[in-house]
Amino acid sequence: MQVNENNEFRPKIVAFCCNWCSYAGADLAGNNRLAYPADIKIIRVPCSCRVNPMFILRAFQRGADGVILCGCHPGDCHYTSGNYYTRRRMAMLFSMLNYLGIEKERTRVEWVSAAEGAKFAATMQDFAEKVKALGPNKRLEDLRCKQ
Amino acid sequence: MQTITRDILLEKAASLLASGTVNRVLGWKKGEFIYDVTPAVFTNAEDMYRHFTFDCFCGANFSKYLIKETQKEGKVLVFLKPCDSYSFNQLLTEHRFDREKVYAVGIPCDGMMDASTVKALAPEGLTGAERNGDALILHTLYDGDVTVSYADHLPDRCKHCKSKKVVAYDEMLGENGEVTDAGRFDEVAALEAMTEDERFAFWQNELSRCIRCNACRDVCPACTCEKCVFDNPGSGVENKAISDRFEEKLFHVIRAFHVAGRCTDCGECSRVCPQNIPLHLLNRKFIYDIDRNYGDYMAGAEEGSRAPLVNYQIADPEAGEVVSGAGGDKV
Amino acid sequence: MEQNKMASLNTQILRMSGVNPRKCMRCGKCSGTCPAYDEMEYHPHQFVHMVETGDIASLLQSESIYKCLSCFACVERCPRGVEPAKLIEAIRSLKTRPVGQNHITPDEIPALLDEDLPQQAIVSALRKYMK
Amino acid sequence: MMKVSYFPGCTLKTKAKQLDIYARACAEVLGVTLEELPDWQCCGGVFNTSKDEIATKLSAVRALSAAGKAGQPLVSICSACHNVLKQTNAAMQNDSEFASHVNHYITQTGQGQMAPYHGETTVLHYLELLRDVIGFDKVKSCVKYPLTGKKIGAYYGCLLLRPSSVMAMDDPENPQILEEFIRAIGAEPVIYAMRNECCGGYMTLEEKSLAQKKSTAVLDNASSAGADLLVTACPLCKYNLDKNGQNPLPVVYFTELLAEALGIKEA
Amino acid sequence: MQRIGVFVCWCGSNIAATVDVHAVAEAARHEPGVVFSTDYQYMCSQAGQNMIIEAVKEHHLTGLVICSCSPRMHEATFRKTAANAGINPYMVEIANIREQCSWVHKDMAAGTEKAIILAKAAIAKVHLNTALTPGESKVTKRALVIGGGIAGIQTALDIAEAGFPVDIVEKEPTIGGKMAQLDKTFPTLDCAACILTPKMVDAAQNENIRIISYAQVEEVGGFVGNFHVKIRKKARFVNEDVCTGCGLCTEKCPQKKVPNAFNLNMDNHRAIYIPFAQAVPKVAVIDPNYCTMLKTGKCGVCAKVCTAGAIDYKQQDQIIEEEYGAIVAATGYNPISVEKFDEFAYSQSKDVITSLEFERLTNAAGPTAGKLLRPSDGEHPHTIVFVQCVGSRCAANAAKGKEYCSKICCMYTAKHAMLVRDKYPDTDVYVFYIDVRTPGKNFDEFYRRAVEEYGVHYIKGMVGKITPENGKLKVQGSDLIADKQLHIDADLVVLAAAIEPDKSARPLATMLTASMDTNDFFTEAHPKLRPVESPTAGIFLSGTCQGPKDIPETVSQASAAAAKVIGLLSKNTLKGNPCVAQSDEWMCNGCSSCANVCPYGAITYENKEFRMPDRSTKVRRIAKVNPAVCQGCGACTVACPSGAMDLNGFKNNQIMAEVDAICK
Repeated sequence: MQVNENNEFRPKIVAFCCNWCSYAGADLAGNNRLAYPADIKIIRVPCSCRVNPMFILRAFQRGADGVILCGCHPGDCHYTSGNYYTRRRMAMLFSMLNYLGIEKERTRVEWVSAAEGAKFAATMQDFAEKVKALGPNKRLEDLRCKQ
Repeated sequence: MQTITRDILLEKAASLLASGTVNRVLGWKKGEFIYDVTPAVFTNAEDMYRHFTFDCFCGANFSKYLIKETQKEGKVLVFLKPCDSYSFNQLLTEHRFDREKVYAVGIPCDGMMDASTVKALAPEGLTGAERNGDALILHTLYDGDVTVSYADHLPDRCKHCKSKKVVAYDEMLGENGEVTDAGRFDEVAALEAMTEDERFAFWQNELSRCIRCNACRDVCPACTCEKCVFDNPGSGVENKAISDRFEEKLFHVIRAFHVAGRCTDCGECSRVCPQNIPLHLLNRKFIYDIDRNYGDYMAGAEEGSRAPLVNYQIADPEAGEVVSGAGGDKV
Repeated sequence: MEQNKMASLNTQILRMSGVNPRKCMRCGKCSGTCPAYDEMEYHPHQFVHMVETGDIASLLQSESIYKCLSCFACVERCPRGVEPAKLIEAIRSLKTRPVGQNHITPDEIPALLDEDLPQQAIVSALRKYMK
Repeated sequence: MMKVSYFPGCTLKTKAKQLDIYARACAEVLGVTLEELPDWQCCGGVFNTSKDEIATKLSAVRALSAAGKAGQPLVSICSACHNVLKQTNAAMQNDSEFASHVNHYITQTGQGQMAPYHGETTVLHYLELLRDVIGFDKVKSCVKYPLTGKKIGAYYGCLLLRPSSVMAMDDPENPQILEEFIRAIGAEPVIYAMRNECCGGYMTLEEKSLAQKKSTAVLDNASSAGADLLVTACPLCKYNLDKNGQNPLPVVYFTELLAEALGIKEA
Repeated sequence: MQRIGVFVCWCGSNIAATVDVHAVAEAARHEPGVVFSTDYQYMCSQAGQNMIIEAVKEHHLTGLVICSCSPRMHEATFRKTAANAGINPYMVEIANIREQCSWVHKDMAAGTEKAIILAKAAIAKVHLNTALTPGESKVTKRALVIGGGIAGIQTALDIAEAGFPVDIVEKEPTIGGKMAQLDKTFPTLDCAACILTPKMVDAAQNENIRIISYAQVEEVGGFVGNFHVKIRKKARFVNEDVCTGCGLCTEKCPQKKVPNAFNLNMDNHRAIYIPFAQAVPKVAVIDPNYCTMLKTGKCGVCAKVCTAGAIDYKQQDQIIEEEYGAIVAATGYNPISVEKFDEFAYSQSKDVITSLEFERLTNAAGPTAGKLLRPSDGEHPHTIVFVQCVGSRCAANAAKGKEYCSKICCMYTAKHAMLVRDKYPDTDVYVFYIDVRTPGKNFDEFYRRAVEEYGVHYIKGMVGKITPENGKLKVQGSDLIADKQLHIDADLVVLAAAIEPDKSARPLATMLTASMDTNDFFTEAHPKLRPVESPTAGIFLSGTCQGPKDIPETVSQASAAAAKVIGLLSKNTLKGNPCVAQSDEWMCNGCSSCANVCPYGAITYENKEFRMPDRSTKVRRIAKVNPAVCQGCGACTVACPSGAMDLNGFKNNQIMAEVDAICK
């Protein structure tokens, strides 16, 4: 979480993007100058299935307010099946986090193809707004790491 | 139904030792107190006659011992209660031991008592306890014998027993039971029905008691890694003790995730937890979610089955569309 | 002033119809398929073009907006999903809604009736042409 | 006996009584009771596609909501009624702004407040009832007097099929439902290209010449393809083809033929 | 401790306009391990690269962070730069501050702040980078071409000419593809058969080429340089090696009512047939769905008349297994089914035909021996209407049709119209068009000739409805220039149907793990710079399976794909991607979770003896990754509960470091 000079809450959001579709979709959003909030920071992974739940929990622990994971659409995975595993893993993990009382809107999986620059930007815009509306993540934060 | 007694098991073990089928027996022996029966390895009948025990406190799962014993020479005899047999299969699926080195004897079970139950029933001066049919008789110093219903005081994992069927054995003693499903997701469903805030408060309360003793991990039949991620400096999550508020959640969530689809719901984690955290509710949540979204799956029910999290269907629901029972969300 | 008014009418038409005339690729299939083409001064593809360029005044003046049979053939067959009929409907609604702008009045109807005419015809005429 | 809610519409209660009476009787024979909605109001005849047009669609919403309350699908026969009901239902499902306006009306104003409605009711045309609920095989097995040898052209017109994204009854360019119906009653369908073209009915008041031209074109095309008879579901089409069409080809409601085939009506 | 250099690119004003590049360089300078930090106008330029090389030498850098455009753009460039500077190419990390920062954020302060964070994340990651060296694997010097149309034939011929053996797998009984069905070709009007059939014969006679006709690829395993492919060769019930192609059987067979697919079912052939006179291989084939002998066991006429004794009713499907170094997809196209567009009455009238059917109707070897006759009554048509763009250029969300332009229809329609007017000057020809698209050498000239010299009526507009009535086709359409609705009584209507990839392409793509777009065209590795390669290494694309194209373009692409294949096969070994999974054998417990999720079968297990700290030995089952097979997706790393499995280049601690840097 961060707060700017207007005392406005600006969420910290980590977006994991697979190299082949979603990262390329993010690049396309850039090519087309489709704006989305700067609160989104992208981490490139070869495939969405590279994203270990530990990374997501770590992000929350270190102060992220939302984590979104983007991959190729089901059926279009560069590695044929990676995103199918992602889908199950993240569905289970996010359900568990919600079971522990973490707001559902802080986590999301979205499929964005390399051609969907507009969808990427719109998704990020929407996610950032939803997370912002929730306010700072307190439930998963690691207070020790705060300055 | 034939009741399995210490004598029957002793006789079986002795004959297998005598015939050379096995050269060791994995069984139970008495501990300091009546209720802390622990697993033990016997190499001869004489030791067995002296120390081997079998009563209503033999709930411990042998899995970790089994892995260790099968790395030695010779063959080991193991007694498998229904829930143990699921772990047995799951370990086989994951190539954790050599089946050739085990002689498995299945034994029926209708629930094992655990320490915390009897301690709660007789907080002071407990000198002994025994089962007599449907009754649990507690011998105490001050109140004499206290008799309660056995079935009513079983720990949660036995009340909500998933199966009375031994699914793996070389030989079965007594009559095998059936797969049951005694409302074991009721507690999960009750939690799911709470609001996010209530759930958070519940888990905050439970998990903040965690002292990171690692007992849950060490007893867990699914936690059989050579080296746990939490002990591995390269994993990025290496951590020996609780250092902050979320740490314990991170540990338990990751542990539950690592065993998701592999957990046989044996309930050992909750049994051994010195802080009485209902850890099985995390594992059951995963089992429940998996059943509801990807079809019923019971780890260990079948040797060689593919765990749901290393499997997929093209028509799986999206992460946002899974049935997770989450109710009472903020609107 | 007049220009502003037309611009706001145009916005209103787009909102009412939900049509995006920019999707049109000028193939003319709507006009190729229109059963009322010959009765119209402006034709379906022209409606789309005129709304796109903001020439609403001419459309509002034209009798063409009452000639559309609402048969939806143009909507169905448009390769780009433009839905010209919905534009016409919006323009017609816009035209007939203000007081005194009814295209047909109830007292004109009896003269047009015959005994077999189904109610449906009258009801729909009232709905389509008057407020 | 299965029950469905039934919206007859104004014309079926007046000029097209035949359509109504035979539809009910035939449905009974086929095991479905058409339960007329108690307080239905005229659907308005046309669905105005303007999104801000609310009031004229309320009667349709009330009918849909009433059927939904009864837990039954809503069946209509008149093509125009069906089109209005189906399009209104789709708007209630997909256009949230429209739906919230409408719900504002129906839940707060007017006689008898209602629960909010979001398009939950299934809207079926009588033909869909025959095809998807009863099944044409069942219809066929109930036929007592098959119309063997009759060459019948199906006239769909526009309202039954379009817009296909909403009506979703059949392929809008190559529909089969009426042809299947014709086969089910033992007759031979005649396919002709103009079966899904407009008859010009809406112009019958204002521009008779156009109505004449369009309906004649339909009839000419059908008779050149060898049809002895046309069937339709729309009273306005029937009127227009009968009155304005310059071709003696007879036009009847499909329910009349169904009644004949089932032995309810004398041929 | 690494010695890290940070290089912030302005990309002209592309980055510098919304990101304060000096501030980024300055912020990076204070990060631990950073010993040099600078910014420059164009980091990717020669001067920029030299600056990096100089800095490496001067400051003894061990790791580089380039804050620039997307790594998808210049990661390879900067890795080469690193190599030139003498450090391992995998010691480079890119912070994407252009596509994912300066281009999407308008506010300078926010953009700069984010760029700094991205730079810090890259610095945190590069701290943990290790030098990686790609592994090597052998190359099998044989290519597989899937599809035997003009694309596949040309690719195979070029590869074979370079001296490499190549197999063509064709699903039909003969190679030739769509081009064999065409009559004349635009813009030169030479006959398709005259230019295609010599190539077919060349392919058949080339000793480096093996044609596996009437066959389909069933299974593909392996990886670039080492594919293992199973091919099912369907039983044709004729011994291919013995049949002389004399054709006697095809005349004597009593079953005459088999729709002739080669003529688009406009006439019939026998149950035993040779698709066309110039078929390669020229071998008969029995259609088991119609052959009386195969269905009832009674007949055997073909076997009786065959002097060569080639008929074999007991022939079974045959499985061919072969190793290949490279695979070329050349699966081609088909016209879409136009029945969904029945406003054009295709399913109602025989006289409404597709352009491909028109080709057969005007082909001398076609069902009418080249005479243009109406299918319904065999009469000569006097008025012909061509409708363009049937099913092409439809909205993405339309219920039917394709979003793309099918590219070839404008030209072949001009060709058809011209040929009709040339042969039958008494015929009126109308072409309804939306746009006439003629980019290509001599293409527009060709189209203008159709209009100016041959008097074809080009109408800007679209047909809305076709009504068959009294033997005529009443065409109703718009003429947008004249502002009129036209009504034409036509005798024949020809629909320029959109083209779509062959149905076999999708399952093939799955087998090849090659990606496809939403239209089922194969995706190229780069739309401009690598147009004939699939992103999956070792898979190449030839012809219309990649996108609509005409014959000259198809042939160019076919040769281009061949050149790429030749380049690959001429290597003895291949360097792999070093970013592959690796298992720590001390931590692995052999549970098989990783192997379960590996899409490439790259993980195997072995029992290994370990010396334990207490000097005892222990045999444990552990996972081994084949680096040549692993593609580096990382699925295994998450399936592994112990964290023994990790992915080079994207290690757990590297990603965790990025997470930490971002969330700080």
